[in-house]
Amino acid sequence: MVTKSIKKKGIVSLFLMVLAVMVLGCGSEKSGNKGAASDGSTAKIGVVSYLTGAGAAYGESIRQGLELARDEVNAQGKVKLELIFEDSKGEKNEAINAVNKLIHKDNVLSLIGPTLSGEMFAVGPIVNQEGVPIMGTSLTVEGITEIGDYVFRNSLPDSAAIPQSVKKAKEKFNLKKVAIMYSDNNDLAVSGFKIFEKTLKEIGVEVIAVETFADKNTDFSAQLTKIATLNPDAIMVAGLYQEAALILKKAREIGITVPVVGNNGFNSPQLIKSAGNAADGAIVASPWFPGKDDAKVKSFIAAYKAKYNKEPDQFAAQAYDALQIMAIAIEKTGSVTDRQKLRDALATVKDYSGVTGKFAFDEKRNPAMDVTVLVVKDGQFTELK
Amino acid sequence: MFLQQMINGITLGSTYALIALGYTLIFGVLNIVNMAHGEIFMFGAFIGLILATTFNMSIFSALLGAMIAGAVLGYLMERLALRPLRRRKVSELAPLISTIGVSIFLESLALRLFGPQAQSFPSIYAAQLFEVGGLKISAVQIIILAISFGLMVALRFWLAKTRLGKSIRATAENIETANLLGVDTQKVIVLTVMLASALGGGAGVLVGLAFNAIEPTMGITMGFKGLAVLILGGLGNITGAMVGGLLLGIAEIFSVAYGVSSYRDAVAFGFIILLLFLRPQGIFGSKEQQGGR
Amino acid sequence: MTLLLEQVTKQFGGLAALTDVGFTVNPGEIVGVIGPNGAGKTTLFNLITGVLAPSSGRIMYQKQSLVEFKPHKITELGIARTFQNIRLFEHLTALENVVIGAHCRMKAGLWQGIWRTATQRQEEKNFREKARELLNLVGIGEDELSLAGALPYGKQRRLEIARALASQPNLLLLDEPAAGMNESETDDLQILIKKIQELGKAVILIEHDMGLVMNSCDRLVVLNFGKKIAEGIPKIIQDHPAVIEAYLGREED
Amino acid sequence: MEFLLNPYYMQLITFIIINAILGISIYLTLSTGQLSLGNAGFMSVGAYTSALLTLKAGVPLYAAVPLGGAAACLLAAIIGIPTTRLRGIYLAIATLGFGEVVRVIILNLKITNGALGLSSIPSMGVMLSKGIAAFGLAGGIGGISIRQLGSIAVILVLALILWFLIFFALRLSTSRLGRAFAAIKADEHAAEVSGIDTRYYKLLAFFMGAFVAGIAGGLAAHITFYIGPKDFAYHRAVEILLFAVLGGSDVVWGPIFGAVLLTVLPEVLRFATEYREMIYGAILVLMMAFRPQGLISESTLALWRAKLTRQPKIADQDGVTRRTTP
Repeated sequence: MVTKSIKKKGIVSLFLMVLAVMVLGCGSEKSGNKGAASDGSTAKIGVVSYLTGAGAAYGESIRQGLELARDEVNAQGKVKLELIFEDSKGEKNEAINAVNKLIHKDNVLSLIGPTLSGEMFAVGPIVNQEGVPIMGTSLTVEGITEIGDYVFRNSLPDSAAIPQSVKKAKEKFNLKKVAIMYSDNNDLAVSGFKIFEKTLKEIGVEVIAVETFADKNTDFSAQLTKIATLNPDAIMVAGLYQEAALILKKAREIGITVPVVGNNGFNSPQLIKSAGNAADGAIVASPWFPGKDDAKVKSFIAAYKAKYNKEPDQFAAQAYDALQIMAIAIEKTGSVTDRQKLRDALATVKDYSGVTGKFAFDEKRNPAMDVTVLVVKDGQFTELK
Repeated sequence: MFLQQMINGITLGSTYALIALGYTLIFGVLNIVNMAHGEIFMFGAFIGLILATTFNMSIFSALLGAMIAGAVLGYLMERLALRPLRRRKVSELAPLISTIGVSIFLESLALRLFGPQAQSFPSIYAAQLFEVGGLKISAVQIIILAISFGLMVALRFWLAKTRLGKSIRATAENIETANLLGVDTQKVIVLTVMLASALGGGAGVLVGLAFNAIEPTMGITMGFKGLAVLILGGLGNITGAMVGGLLLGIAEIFSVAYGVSSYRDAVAFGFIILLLFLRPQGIFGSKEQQGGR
Repeated sequence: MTLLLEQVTKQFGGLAALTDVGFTVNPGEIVGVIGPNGAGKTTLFNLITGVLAPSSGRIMYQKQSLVEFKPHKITELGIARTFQNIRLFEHLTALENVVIGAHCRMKAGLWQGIWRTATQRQEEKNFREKARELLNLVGIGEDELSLAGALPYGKQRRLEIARALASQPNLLLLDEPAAGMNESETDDLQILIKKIQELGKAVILIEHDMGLVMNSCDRLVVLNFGKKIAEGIPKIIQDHPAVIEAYLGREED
Repeated sequence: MEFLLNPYYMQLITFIIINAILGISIYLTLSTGQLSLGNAGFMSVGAYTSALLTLKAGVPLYAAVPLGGAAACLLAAIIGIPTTRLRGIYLAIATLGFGEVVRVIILNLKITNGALGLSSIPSMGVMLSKGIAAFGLAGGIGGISIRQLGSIAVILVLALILWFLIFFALRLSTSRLGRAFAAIKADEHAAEVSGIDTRYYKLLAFFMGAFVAGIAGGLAAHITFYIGPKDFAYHRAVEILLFAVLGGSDVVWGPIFGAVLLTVLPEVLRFATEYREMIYGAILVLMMAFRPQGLISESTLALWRAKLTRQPKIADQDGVTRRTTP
């Protein structure tokens, strides 16, 4: 009898759960994976981004880059875009919920995001299964596009950027022995570290010390004091700009003057802003170069500054380009609902010239683009020649 | 290198101690671990930053401003999140949860107000470097060390000698008895929380100066360390907070200098787990606190 | 012999709470332990029940040393107690409190509890029945479904005794059971203690109510400043000079 | 009905169930009054063990998940024997610290792939839909695609596990062991003197909590394709605790309700993205101020029971019913 009542309670509780979800689902459109809703000529694009929480700085840049691009595309009038933003808080479960909502409730045509690689590894397989094109704008680690045919990225993978900067630095500064520092709780930094290590081995530079730190650390005195006693020719740092800036500051403070080669995380005006003079000598390879003598770049920077009253960073620039690329592909298909066609059109995007330079997808849906090795000089990113 | 690393350790440790002081003061009187202390610390840092940059105040006025802001936040927290709980008999869990709520609230409020970007004090305040025999010590390091030790001594003196200090100690001993002895415990509690929060706000400015990064999530990172120190030094023990803080700072630095840096963040809690097995009352805790109640 | 204490000493830090205390309790006997506040009576209970370990001396229960046993094991061996400040499980019902008291006499394990095997059901039924009997014995049978915390004070005292009896002890330690009771309640308590004795159980009674002590106890042990100053039948103790001094040496209570 | 087949809701339901299982795990440890913040750590051990067993050793999913639970249990033995001596805040901080240590170890081990985490974890949905396809239903039935059938199967499997755990918890709470747990929670010392081996039962509750958390971790790993150390950090530990706090920890329905609410709430509050966290924090403070025992307690249940059955509050025929004053 009791067993029965328990059973009943179990069923009742399950029912309640379902009910709760039903209440939520009020007003949801017809479901289906048959394709996006065809409500006229506007292409709905879902954006999953890290909008609140510790990494909201990145999500904010991405959002602003995307909004700027949307406004420009809509002003041109060839295609109409609608962006639907969802916050992932940098958590994978939230990201999964967000893409599911965007695909199945908002019926978006395609997706942009998410911000972190870990999130993409979680949502990529789901989105790919649903046949929705998704483009990462900030993902640099290995293995992203291997998730599936619908997964794209326009951010340059570390494996393409880091070797260039390391090689250039070796050639320029005659590096023999270097120290590496990386954030060991950040996937991007760990991936960057591995590429640093591999590249250095390939070109015959000795690694005399490997030190780690963690995201949000503020004290790097121990690692740098240790490194200083070893007198390396350069320090390689894989991390995000916030920690990178503090490392540069501390390094210069305790008298380390050697060049510091960074991963993608270095590629931000915030690095210079926070580190000040200490940023001089920081080296990074990037397709995005704000000092580039290019009309597109200049007008992008001007428009961005006018709208948001700050300098754009690579996240904004890459997000901007991502939506432009998406718009081109949508225009090519002539449909705002056909995901399959959009995927195929995206895969064939070539010769797009954006603010991050000339752009095309390679056969693995990674970007094929030129890289400039930059060095900070007198508080400015300049080309390292 | 050893001496330089020792200095690094002491600098780091004194910031931990500074944060732990606030935790321990509140715990001593209220038996509450204030999970929002880190966020009050973070708010203090931002307020100090704004006063110093936007309003061009001197760093000392900014410090004072941050402490006042901390005290105000402390008052609000006590009024809204702690007092309603004290009126009824609740489990010791409740204030913990309530302050976690406050911490989440303050962190997201800070994200809205100040933005997610890390900011830093203008470089005029930044480290002026002293070199003694190859060892480098920055002015900020010395200031932090001096202030945290000064605060510790002042606090101890104040608690021991002044009327209010004595009431705080009486309340910490036993709220009911203190009440019977005519101590206005309500007032004492409010003052303690405000004092601890003012200390937290001030610590925010100092740590912001020392490490150059002020951002909304700094509270949780530093708060964790403060929490570790709280346990390490013995709950509610001021000397314990100081020594525990220094010990943790030095241990962390040395784990990097002579060990594996990637295990640095495990040091604090590894230490604690070990300590709890050997001496559950903390290094300086009294026997009665053993294992909790 | 049910219980034997020999030269039991307990020190806290440098202070001796008990010094060289020794006495015995025979089967079915009611022994009163009296003495001024702070004489070490509750410490004595804590030592017997294993809550504290003696600094030196022997505590034997049925020829077995209790020193290395934990409290729950000592309860299982057959010693149960009540507390000076009532410690019931306030959010549980009176009946549940008593069934919990029988914990160490019940056998059902995790899986039997989950699958409600026949033996488990039978056991539950038996022990609930026994618990009801005990509630009736202490006179609060009608309150079995009330929350322990909601019962009036006197009933809480009785419930605590019922809970202790549920562990089927040979020796029951009662720590000031009459504290806070009015006269008629104390009289009822006296009858209850006699009933417990009739069940063949020995009792050690710590009590300040001299009427209750004199009427119930077969023998008295008097403690003062942690030392045994007298032992004997109530009549003799009443006139014992050391006892009178110990009691007159402090303010009237 | 159609919208229920919407993968968004189906996914949400799977998250709800997994969180409900986590709610039960914290309920089990809390039922002896132990506040453990280590359940996120145990969850991570379960998740990594199960994921690695399937990825590297080819162990089938249905065996890997319980093994994940067992691994969590093993670790609970190592950590639990000393920590269960601790009480209150000390235990909370020690277990919180344990979670941090586990996270750092996962970051440093090669096999766990550090911060990069484990991806392409075999999916339960895929496994189940393969199973269904083997029954000749590869084309789906009645307009329901094979993938949706797979998701439905996942939900059913999870619901079955949840149902069993609820059954377990309910039966436990009216058994001899459950009473011992309740006694320890109410007054540990009195419980010990009443003949209850408090350390043993606290350890047992700690184990059970760890096992269930490990199972939840394993299930979560096979539902989300990817796990990383970040998934099991401090915020997760707090979130699990909140299930019990919000829902209440007197009865097993409390943490389950808390889990459902806290999984659904962020989705409902999506429109208020930027204020979501603030609302979250405020809710916690308000809860503690106005209803510290959680939304669901014995008395709420009794009230509902009475309303639903229109019967006076009486004891179960063969189970002692507990009631609490409001």
